[in-house]
Amino acid sequence: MKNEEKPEEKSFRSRLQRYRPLARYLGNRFGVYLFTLWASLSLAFILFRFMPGNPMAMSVTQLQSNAGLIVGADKAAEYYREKMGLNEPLHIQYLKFLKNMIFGPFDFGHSFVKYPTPVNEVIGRYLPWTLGLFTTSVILAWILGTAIGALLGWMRRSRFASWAIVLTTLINITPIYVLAVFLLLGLSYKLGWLPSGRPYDAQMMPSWKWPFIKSVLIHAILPVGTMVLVWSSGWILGMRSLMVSVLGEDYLAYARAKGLSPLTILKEYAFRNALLPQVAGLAIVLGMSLNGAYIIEIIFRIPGLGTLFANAAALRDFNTMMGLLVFSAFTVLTGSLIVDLAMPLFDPRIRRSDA
Amino acid sequence: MKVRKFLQIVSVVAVLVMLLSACAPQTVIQTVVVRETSEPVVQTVKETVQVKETVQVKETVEVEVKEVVQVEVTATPVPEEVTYVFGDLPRNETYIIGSNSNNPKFNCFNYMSPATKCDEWNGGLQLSEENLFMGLNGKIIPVLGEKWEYNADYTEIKLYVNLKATFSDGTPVTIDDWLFTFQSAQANMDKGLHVGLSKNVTVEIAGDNVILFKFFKAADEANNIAELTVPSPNPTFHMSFINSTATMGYHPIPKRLWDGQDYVNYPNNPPVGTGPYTLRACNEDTFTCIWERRADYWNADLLPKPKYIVFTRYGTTDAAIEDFIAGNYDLGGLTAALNDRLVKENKDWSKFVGLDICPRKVSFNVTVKPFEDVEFRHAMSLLLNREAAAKLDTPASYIMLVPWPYIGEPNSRWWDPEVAKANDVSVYDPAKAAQILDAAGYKLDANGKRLDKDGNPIKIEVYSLDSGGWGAWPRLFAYDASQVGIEVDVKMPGDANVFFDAVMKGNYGMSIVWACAPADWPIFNYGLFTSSVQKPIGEVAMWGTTGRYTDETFDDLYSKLSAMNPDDPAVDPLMKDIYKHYVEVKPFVELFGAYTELVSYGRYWENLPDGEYIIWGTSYQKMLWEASGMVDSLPVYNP
Amino acid sequence: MADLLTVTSLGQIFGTMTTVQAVDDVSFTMPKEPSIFNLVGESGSGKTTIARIILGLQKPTAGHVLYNNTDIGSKDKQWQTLFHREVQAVFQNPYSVYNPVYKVDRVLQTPIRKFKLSRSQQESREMIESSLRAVDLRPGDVLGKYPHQLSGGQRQRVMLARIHLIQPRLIIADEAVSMVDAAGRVTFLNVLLDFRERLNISTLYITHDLSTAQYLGGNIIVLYKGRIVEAGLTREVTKNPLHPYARLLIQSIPAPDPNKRWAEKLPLNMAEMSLVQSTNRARCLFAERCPNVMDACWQTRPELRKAPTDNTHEVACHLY
Amino acid sequence: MTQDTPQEAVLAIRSLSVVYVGRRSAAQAVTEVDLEVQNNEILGLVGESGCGKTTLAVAMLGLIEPPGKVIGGAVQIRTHDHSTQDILKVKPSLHRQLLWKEIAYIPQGSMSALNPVKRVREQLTDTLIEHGLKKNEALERARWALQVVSLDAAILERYPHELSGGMVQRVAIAGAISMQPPVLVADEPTTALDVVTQRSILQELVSIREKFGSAILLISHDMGVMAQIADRIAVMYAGRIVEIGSIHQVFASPLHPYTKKLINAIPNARGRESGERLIGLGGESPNIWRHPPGCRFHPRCEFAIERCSQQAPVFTSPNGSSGQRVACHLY
Repeated sequence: MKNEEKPEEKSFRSRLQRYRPLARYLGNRFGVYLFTLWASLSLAFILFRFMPGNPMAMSVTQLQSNAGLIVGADKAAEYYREKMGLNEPLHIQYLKFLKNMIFGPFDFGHSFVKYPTPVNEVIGRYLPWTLGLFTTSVILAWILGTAIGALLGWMRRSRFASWAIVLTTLINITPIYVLAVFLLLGLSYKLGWLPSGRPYDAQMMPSWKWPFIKSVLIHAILPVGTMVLVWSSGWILGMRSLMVSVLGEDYLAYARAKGLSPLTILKEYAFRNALLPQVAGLAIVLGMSLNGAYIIEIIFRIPGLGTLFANAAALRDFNTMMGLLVFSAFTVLTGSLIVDLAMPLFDPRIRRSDA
Repeated sequence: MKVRKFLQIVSVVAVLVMLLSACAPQTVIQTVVVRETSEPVVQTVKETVQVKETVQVKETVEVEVKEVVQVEVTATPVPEEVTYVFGDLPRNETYIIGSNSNNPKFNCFNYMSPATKCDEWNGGLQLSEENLFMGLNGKIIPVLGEKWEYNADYTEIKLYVNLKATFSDGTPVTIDDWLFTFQSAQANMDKGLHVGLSKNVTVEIAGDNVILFKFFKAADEANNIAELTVPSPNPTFHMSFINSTATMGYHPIPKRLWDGQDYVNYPNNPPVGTGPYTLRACNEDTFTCIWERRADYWNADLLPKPKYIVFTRYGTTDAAIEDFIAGNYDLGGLTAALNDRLVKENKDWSKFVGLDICPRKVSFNVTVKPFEDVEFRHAMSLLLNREAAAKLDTPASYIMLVPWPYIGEPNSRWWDPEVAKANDVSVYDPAKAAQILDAAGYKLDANGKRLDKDGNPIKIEVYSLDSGGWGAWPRLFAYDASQVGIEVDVKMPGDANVFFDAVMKGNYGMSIVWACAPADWPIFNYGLFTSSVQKPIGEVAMWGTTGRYTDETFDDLYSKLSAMNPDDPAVDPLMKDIYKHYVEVKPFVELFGAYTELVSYGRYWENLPDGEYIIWGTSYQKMLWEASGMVDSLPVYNP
Repeated sequence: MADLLTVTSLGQIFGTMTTVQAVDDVSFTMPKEPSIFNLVGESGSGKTTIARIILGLQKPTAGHVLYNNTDIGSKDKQWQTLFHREVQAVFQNPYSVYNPVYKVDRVLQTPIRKFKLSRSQQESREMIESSLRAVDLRPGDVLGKYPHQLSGGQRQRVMLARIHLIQPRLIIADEAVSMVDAAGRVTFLNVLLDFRERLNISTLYITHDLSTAQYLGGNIIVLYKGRIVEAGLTREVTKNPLHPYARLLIQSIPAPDPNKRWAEKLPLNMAEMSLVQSTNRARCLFAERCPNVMDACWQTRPELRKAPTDNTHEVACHLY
Repeated sequence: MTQDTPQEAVLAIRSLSVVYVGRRSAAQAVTEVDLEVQNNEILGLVGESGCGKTTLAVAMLGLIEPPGKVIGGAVQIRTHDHSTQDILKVKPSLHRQLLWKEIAYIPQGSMSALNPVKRVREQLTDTLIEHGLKKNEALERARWALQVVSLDAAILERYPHELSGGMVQRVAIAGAISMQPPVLVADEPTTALDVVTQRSILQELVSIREKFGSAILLISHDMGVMAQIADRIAVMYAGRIVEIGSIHQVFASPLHPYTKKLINAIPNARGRESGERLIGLGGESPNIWRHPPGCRFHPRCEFAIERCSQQAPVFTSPNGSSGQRVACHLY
């Protein structure tokens, strides 16, 4: 039989061909990533320029109204507007902004409020708290939520699971600030077991010594606990319903018919398949966690990026706001890019499908 | 709170006592109570009896209680245990000030730059600084300065400073430091928001402790209002120059450290000043600054009582309330209602108020029709229900008769009650307003709408902020205006920036204005209507000049008055004239004056001040002097 | 031209870098007179893509579709409304068409409202009931129920009742009975035949199950990998299949007679497709499965031409 | 190949009843089903969707899950070591061992039968390993099984979505025979496949039976499929077996009115050529929540007599021969 396909199959070209869809998939995702990043950069720039009020006018007004009439206030304001390039035409500002983004890279200039500290340094100061508390909470919540959700899904018919789901739903619909305040007043003020906010004891200065670390850890219990409690409930509910739907799949019935042990079925068939959307969710939420959680920060007096943004917005600190928005867009987009790039590792269907 | 907790313990003990009384010997009871102090034990008795009555073991119990009291009376009182706060600070030597500031520059110690939102009373910077002179109770108290002298034609001032002060790093303040301080301020007046010295002044050293200011005529006289000091003979100068505002006076800065530094961005951390406190720690992460009293403070007589002063930030309102109840602050303030409850329910807390030197007024934008018409402004003034608005703002508000803040009666030298009455100052009379409008030709149409002189329905754009109680007056006004056929468009942007933007650029009809003025020489209020300070519509005008009102009478009287000494009896008729003109032309009308409320905790620190000291721009330093009871013994300077 | 539906040189290519030709030069016409037209092929033969193109759900990469002599891509709003009324689809999964939160009634009431078929509540009620009876359903069994309370066959027939209400000119039935069991199929097919005979509704019947096409009669097209391999009258094609693939299909229908069992085991290469998909389409695509494969099959694409046996019969095979 | 001579059944279902427990009532999905499958026999189980075929298959494997419940009966299998076990009674660990080793299941050949994220190799070997094979033995066995169903061993490294429907079905068959179980249960194994693939899969089942002498319980709604490969056929209606007999007997002389209708409803060219219409079953398929009393088929039966609505019929063998039995009052 004259079959011209046969030799083709063995060739390197054809093997390369096999991964073409993968390459295209990755290429597409990266292209979309870069475009979205540019779009959000531009949006960040435009958005804040069109907000009413400007940082200098704010300063001057505040000082004038507080302290009466001040010599040269408007002149001083003009001086700083000039210095920060706010007097230039918008398109020039935009081009300079893009240049600083690309060649800086990510140079947002000085913070107006914390002049002359560069924005990146300001973000760097607040970032550790966000990373340490929020990102940790997101990850902890995810691990806990996924594990508990998988178990509850697995035991979906037991009475215990039904009650657990009711409880989880209750926690899930409780606004996080309500729970936070409740826990704060209860555990901290009424019982006095835990400190009432602040990232660490007020008289301490940051260091790598044990007393400081211990203080940070003790202070972290309440905020991290609150966040893990609320956030994990979402993951529990999500993972449980994923598990339940996976358990209804034909291959699960087939796996049981094969006489596989429940543990194998749980691990290899149910959990693994239900995990895919959860992994995707985590990466995106991880990116978002870097925005901090303003409400939690306020309640527990934690200097995270959420507070920074709120303050910057209140005081029209354009550069810091832009920096944060771009940082946040960057982390969220990178998070989902990583998921997109990593998904083929988890899901063979993406790896070589043409769709 | 300690007492409450104690009472809880006591009631628990009492119940235990009750239960034990049935079976246990009485000795047990004695051992239980011995460690209590004598005073609260009386309360123990009351508590115990109450509980017991309900359980009907009255007889035996009363015996026990007597026993307890006897034991107590004979016991020696045990001193209260010292608790520590913020690590190792003894609570009874620490004064804790709570704030709800969100200022990101909590630990900012150089407030020269307008870009940095750094201000003096955030983390307690003023504790490390001192002024030349301080205005207190209408008196001028010399601090770092001794006195000032003018030359004959008022073109020179000699400022005498005392050189006893030392900086917090131990070095003495020299005359060179003073010269450097003034020269730096002058050199950076376009960059910094520290009171800038006019460029028309030269500063030099004229003696061991004397700084000489020489004035010369400026080429350009279209100056800022505060630069009124040159070149004519001008005794008012000290009001704006030496003591221009309550806080932003001149603090000496050490040349050693500041020379060659960027004046507005030098961190000054830890701050080096002459004040009684030095910074021990300040942390933006925890929003807490801890100040420690200086052992080497030069003015030992005025050494404040607290060894430590802590500035820290509240948590959420809920948390703050708990902290207040627990006595975790010595000074702070919640909302008026919460303050009241706190004071009512906790006897250690007391409330006091201070005069707000920035009373609320309403500004008319005279570039917008029909506000150019004084009759119309008059009618609008009559529609302002000030009593109701003031009540809704804070309970402690007062209706103003003059444009400057005062307690009791305004200074009679500067105003005339008859004039005020004749011009309906702060009068609310909608009926009269309608009459005036009718008479002035603002007719009602068939639908009951008031028409302007061109025959179009009148619509007024009113701007205010809805924070605090400021949302009350525009709503009241809108109602009253509608009753006379005028439609009011109330705008209270949630974002203060929108408000400022509209008002300062002149895009409004009526707006709230808070005009801060020193009570002791209030001519600044009239300076707002001089032609030299006006800006065209669309440009950002100075706060207070946003209504764009100006006329020759103000120009004329104001230029005369600003060149006079307030003590000069010749001032009086001129002040009455300018007051009369003001209330006649009504560029502003007064809304109400206000007080600020604070609460203080008396368990550790008593005799905290009230009155005018806890006000905008008054330093905590002054307050602490007051708290120490030393104000009366302060030397007074009378120029 | 007096054709109801004209499909000309239809082509559909999916993908950009590696491409899949789902439909390759497919042409056929359905006359104005009520008729049945069968489109038969295994999965991947492009039959569903053709259905989607005809319904306007997808734009073809080549060729065009005329309905009543007008291109279905017409921008005329009025024409489009008419087209959407006159051409109705019945899909494979009857469940997914329904919104599970609404009662079945809604599926029937919507077209009445949309096309303003009745003037009163009473009239629409009567119309619905008579339509249900027309598809062999008792109104009481169906109305007031939710989709999940009906069997697959019932759900599929409710879709037919909907069509009965709308009275379109053409039904596109894409694998409409593949999820209905054998018993339900007959009812469904009979309804289609009734529609043609009594209501003058034509049907484009798309299936992988030749036996149902056989039952419906009319015309047939056998598709293989997007191409027409054989076309003609259903009776002719099923009785005398010419293309080896058509022959294979006919032979593979399980005869409902234990005495007529398949004689020999089907060679594996005829049953399964290779794991490697060839991109070369300039040849007979059935070559690797064909028992009669010749050199020419690997080298040139066989054109669709008239069969030697019968005038109405066309075949694309190098054997003829 | 009909076995008229009595022989010990390799799979015997005795009076099996399964219900679905609802909130207020219970649905009789399978009622008192008796079935025997002999060695080397393909027993077809035919009926409309909803008649309980699949429930019966699942119950046979002992895998009924809530809300389903087995309320009576036994499923006895004769194992490799000639002992007899009741699948419904053994303890879970033994149950899992019996599955696959003694009774294996062939699912419907759609992609969804296999775990999409695991390679074919893992899905075949994990089962074998859990049934006591070593890793390399399991791999060897998987290779062998694929070879039996004429698949290339390269398939081992593929994921399900990379295979055609026919291949997935072959993989499923390979899995089922990998332990050479005496009984195979194939539930609608060709429903989703086109006719050509269906034919090759059905022929594969026949050759498996020939090679290993397995007993195959083939579940389908398609009488054509039954006619092609089944030896005996059991017709199920509304949870009950209504007729059972050799395929030749049943097709030649169907006894139960339902069986007759089923056979007449097979669409093909014959009927149409003569211009006739096939007659559908008429009426609605049974609702398991509300079975009619007596013979469950009587509301749809044109021959129904009064007795049918009162009394459930029992099995009889009206033809005298041992092979064909029917539950109908007409006989």
